[in-house]
Amino acid sequence: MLFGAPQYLVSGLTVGATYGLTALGFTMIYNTTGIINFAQGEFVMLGGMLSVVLLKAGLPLPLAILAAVLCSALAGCLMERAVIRPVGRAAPVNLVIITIGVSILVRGVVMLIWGKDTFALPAFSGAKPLRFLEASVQPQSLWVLAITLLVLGALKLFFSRTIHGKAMLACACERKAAALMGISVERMAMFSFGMSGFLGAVGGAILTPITLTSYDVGVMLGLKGFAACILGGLGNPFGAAAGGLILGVLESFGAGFISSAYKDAFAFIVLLLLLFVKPTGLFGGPKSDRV
Amino acid sequence: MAVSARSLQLAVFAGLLAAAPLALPNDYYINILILCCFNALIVMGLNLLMGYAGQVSLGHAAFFGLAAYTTAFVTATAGLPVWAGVPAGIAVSALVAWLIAVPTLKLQGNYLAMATLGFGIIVSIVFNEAVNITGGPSGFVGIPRLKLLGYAFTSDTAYYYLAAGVLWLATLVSRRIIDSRTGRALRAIHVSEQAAQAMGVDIARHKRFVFVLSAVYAGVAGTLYAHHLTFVAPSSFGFNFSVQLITMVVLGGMASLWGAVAGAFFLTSLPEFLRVFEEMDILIYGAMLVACMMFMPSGLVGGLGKLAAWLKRKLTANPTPGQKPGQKPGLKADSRG
Amino acid sequence: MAELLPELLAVRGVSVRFGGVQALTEVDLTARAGDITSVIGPNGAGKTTLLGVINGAVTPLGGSVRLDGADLSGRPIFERAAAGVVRTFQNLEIFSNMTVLENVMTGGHLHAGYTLLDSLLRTPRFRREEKRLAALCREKLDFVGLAHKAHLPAADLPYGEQRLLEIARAIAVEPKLLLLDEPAAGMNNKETQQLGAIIRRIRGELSIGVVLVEHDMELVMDVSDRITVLNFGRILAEGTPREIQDNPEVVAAYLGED
Amino acid sequence: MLRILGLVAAAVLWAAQGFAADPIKIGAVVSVSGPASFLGEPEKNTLEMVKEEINAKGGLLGRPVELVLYDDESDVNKAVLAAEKLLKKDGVCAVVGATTSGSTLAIMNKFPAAKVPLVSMSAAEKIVTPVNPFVFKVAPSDRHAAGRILKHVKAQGYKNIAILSVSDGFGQAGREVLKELVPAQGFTLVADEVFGPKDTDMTAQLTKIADAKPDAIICWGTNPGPAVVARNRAQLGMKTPLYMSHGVASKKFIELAGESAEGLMLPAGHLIVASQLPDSQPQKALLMAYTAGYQERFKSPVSTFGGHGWDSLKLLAKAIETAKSDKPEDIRDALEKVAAFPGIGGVFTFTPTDHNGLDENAFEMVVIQGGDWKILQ
Repeated sequence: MLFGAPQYLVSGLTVGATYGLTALGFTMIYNTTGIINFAQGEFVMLGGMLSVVLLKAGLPLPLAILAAVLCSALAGCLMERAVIRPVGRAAPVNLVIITIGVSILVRGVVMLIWGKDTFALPAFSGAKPLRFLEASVQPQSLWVLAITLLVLGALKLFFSRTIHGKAMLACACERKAAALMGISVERMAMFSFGMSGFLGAVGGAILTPITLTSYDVGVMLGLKGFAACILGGLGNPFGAAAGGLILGVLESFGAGFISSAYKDAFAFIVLLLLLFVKPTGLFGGPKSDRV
Repeated sequence: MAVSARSLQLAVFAGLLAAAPLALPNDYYINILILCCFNALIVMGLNLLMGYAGQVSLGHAAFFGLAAYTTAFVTATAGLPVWAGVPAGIAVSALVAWLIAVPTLKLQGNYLAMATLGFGIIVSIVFNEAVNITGGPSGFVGIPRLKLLGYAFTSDTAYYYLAAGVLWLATLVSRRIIDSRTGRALRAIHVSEQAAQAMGVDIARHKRFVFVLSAVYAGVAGTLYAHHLTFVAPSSFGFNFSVQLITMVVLGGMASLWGAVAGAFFLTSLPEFLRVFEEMDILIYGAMLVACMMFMPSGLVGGLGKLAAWLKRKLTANPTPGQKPGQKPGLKADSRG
Repeated sequence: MAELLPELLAVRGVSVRFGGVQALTEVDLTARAGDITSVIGPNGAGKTTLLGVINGAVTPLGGSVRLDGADLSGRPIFERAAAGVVRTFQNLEIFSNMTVLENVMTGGHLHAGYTLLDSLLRTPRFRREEKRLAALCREKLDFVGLAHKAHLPAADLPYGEQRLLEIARAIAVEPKLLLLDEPAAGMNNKETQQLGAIIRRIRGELSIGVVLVEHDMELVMDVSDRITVLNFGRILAEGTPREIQDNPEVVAAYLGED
Repeated sequence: MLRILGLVAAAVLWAAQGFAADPIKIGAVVSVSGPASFLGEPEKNTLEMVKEEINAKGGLLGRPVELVLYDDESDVNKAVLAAEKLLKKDGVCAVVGATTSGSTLAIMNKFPAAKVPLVSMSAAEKIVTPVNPFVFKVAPSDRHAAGRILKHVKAQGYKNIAILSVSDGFGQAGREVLKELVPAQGFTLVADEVFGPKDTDMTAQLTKIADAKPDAIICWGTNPGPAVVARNRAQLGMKTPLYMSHGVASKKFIELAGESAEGLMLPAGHLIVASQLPDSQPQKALLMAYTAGYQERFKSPVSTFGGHGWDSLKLLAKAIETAKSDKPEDIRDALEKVAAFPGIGGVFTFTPTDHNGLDENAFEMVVIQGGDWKILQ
């Protein structure tokens, strides 16, 4: 009856790490600016696509990924400076539409330059699967999980030890007070967009060897990333990562034990039921959000 | 005085709708007008929900689809007449909305967005997978054209006038609801649920009412759509369409009936105008979304209103020294969304 | 005090906890019809929480809330409004998307005697009732001195007038009991004096019982019939303004705070 | 030199004058953008290439061909609008399209009313069964592809079959045909799993399939899903033979699936194995020429889908020439009489009861070996 459970778990965690990394990007921006960035999935796409393109252009893989990630971080900063900062404190729903517009734009540019094809990236350390309990694990999955954990750990250090991190948390708590204390809220906003560009792109680059990439992978990832955020409780980075993993595992178990046709529906039904019972997500505080 | 101004607006709108086909260079564009009417209908309902009552829904395409598939099933599969299918479609859409309204509308802000989004996705998965009923991803073929009271709406022009008539009626209904105690209660909920309740407004009931009402609007549009196209496929009712609907609401102008109409007509016909740019059209579409929201935060209607006011000021008085030349009127506008 | 007026509001033994914080402990409060009853106390004493308990926004752990003898415990906010309890808000909760008059007409929500169908068909009843309601609400605006601003967007009013608008909106509900949460906050002296007069007229002309939570001691001492002092969620003292002013514990609590 | 230029100019002018007279307008509804663009783009490229080729040879009936092409953005609504526009605004004499089955099904009922022939480039059988007098299709049916696979499966002596299909129109059509043919031909269907078009991990489905212990797996989908399936199968170390559909018969699939594509089998049109065909094969010369022409011009590999564009426009051209008329109804009648016409997708023979004109011979079973296709004997 439980045949395949270890495999489902491994698959779910791998896919879930994708969602989790996207969700972390959402959280980053949401915490400093209160914006839900619907272009978050595009950062993930940029990470993957740029890595592919740079690799094809002749850069060695690690360098290609590094450059791709930096470019995406830059794209994040640019986005904040160009379209978010000028509108100031607009209504949240307007900002959401702006981010939707940006995501259409980014997708369009990538499509026009590099086409509509799907691309693959070589795995970091071979494709020979490892056996683990009853499951077969791709080495790349281990890379993904390890890097996700590394990123989480680094974020924790960043927020608790560095002045920038603390300043960002201050913006998250009370923007006005942060501004009064001499923190440049605008700089922090730009920084958060850069960071989430960075995080998204890291996710895109390390996942592409498993999942392949194309100009339009961002839509679905953005959607699932947002769901992961909500599942974990908006604003809580740990919740976002956990939400992603849970969502991935739910889908995988849904496909394995219920019906592969309804696996996404299954995951969303669980999410809805959870919200009905706990309206601010698994690890969300009692305080509802600012929107 | 306000009342008469509103009647005048409605009369002008009726006139515009009636005259629109005459201004078209050929028959093809009437189909776009019909689609504009359908979308305007959904967007108007969504605007009552979002713009007036302040409750976001990222799953409204589902109600549109539920009604379309229901009438398709009732008329094509079960073989019942169209006059049975249309109310059945609207009723299913309303019923589903009524069922999910209570648990869903307790949620706030982004959590509400997620719940409605999830609902929309679940429904679209069902459209895709319940192949025996819906025909699956390749669609539902063979839906009869609309025939009411013995009149078959075979020509597109006739169908347009039907759609436009329904849209006008929906506008009237919306107007009358907004200008009543119910409308005031909804607007109150948008700003402060605490205060609305303290005034004796049963917010759960009102939220459910407006949610069901918006589902009815979407349902009407869905049934008309199914009998116009005579074909429905799940891809028309997915997440993308829900997002487009929201975009129409916001771009047109939150809490404005004319905004809903303007947003729907503008965004539905925009791709037609962008075709000249060929592959670049998607870039221009995205850029326009961003630009509109940056420079007209209160939407097309608000933006035009501000522009008109600004022009009037320019024309009636000499430019005041304080006014910088070339300053965009919309830039300073704040949205009260 | 010649004779005791009938009891309008009776709060008995109410306790509230927020997470680990005990916000109210066994609090009693009595307000009599035709009285202005004030609740004072240092910041964080639980005054706003107490108002919340009365109007239903806060669910207490125990205790009861009665209005005119009818138990309100467990009933939702809007039903309590219908039963006659209405409040204003410390942080202004004006409906900023409406005109001044529409704000007040929302207060008259329960008194618009027509159905949804009436409004859809614009029946004579709808027209008659809307007209009546509008006239009534203008009276309320006139009562607080805002009649001339009826058609302005509510958000355009200055701060002090928004406070008055909240009061007009609340009395449009035609309550038996009006809970005012720091109505003078942000008002200058002159405005506060006008407010005092309005509060007295609410009691005098409209025969509405008032529970006033306020920091402005001058106003409180000026208008109140009875005063209850809260400190750390418990009742410290209760009595007439004179009694309270002379109470050494109260003085100590206030001095201790500032 | 100058004189030569002058001559050329005169010739161009003359040609332009002759052409300017009265072009033959052919419409096209193609998914150039959106999820189906991987089909639509080569179709559009090919249509334009064929049009120019025809015009370079003097057009049809001495008149130039004008191609009015609209992008339906892979959206049913847009396809309907585009078809309306072609019929009502542009007044075309025939239409090529649509790219996807969904769009074709949505627009095809407009054509008998307008009495204009439609040549679809999509696969669904519903397009031509029952026969709609004005609707033809050039893409081979899923039934033929599935039949070809099952023939091979039977020859290997396999009994238990698992199917894994993508949850879009293409996958659904294949799944329906397989669910009908698998039991009908005496096999046992032991698993029927589905994956989403954007899914990135199919190990759960494959694990479940492995549990059902099939002799062979048939995967029905278009890129990139099947490539992920192939990779996941290798990852899980599954040895069960995996058949793919003709939906992945492009080099892109081998590129995406990498080493895990080795040994996979699929039914493919003749195009991708043209060089391996015997010279006597009627399509061979044509296929080689198309491949060379397309690759030189668009710098990208040919695909079967582009071939649909070639077939539909060339078939229309042939019908117009035989009918000696560009009246839509004459074109329709002539189309129905086309026989033994070698195209990219196969050799077409239309009849009043067969508006697809292809059979199982449109496909070859191929196996992927050393990163390339090899015809299975």
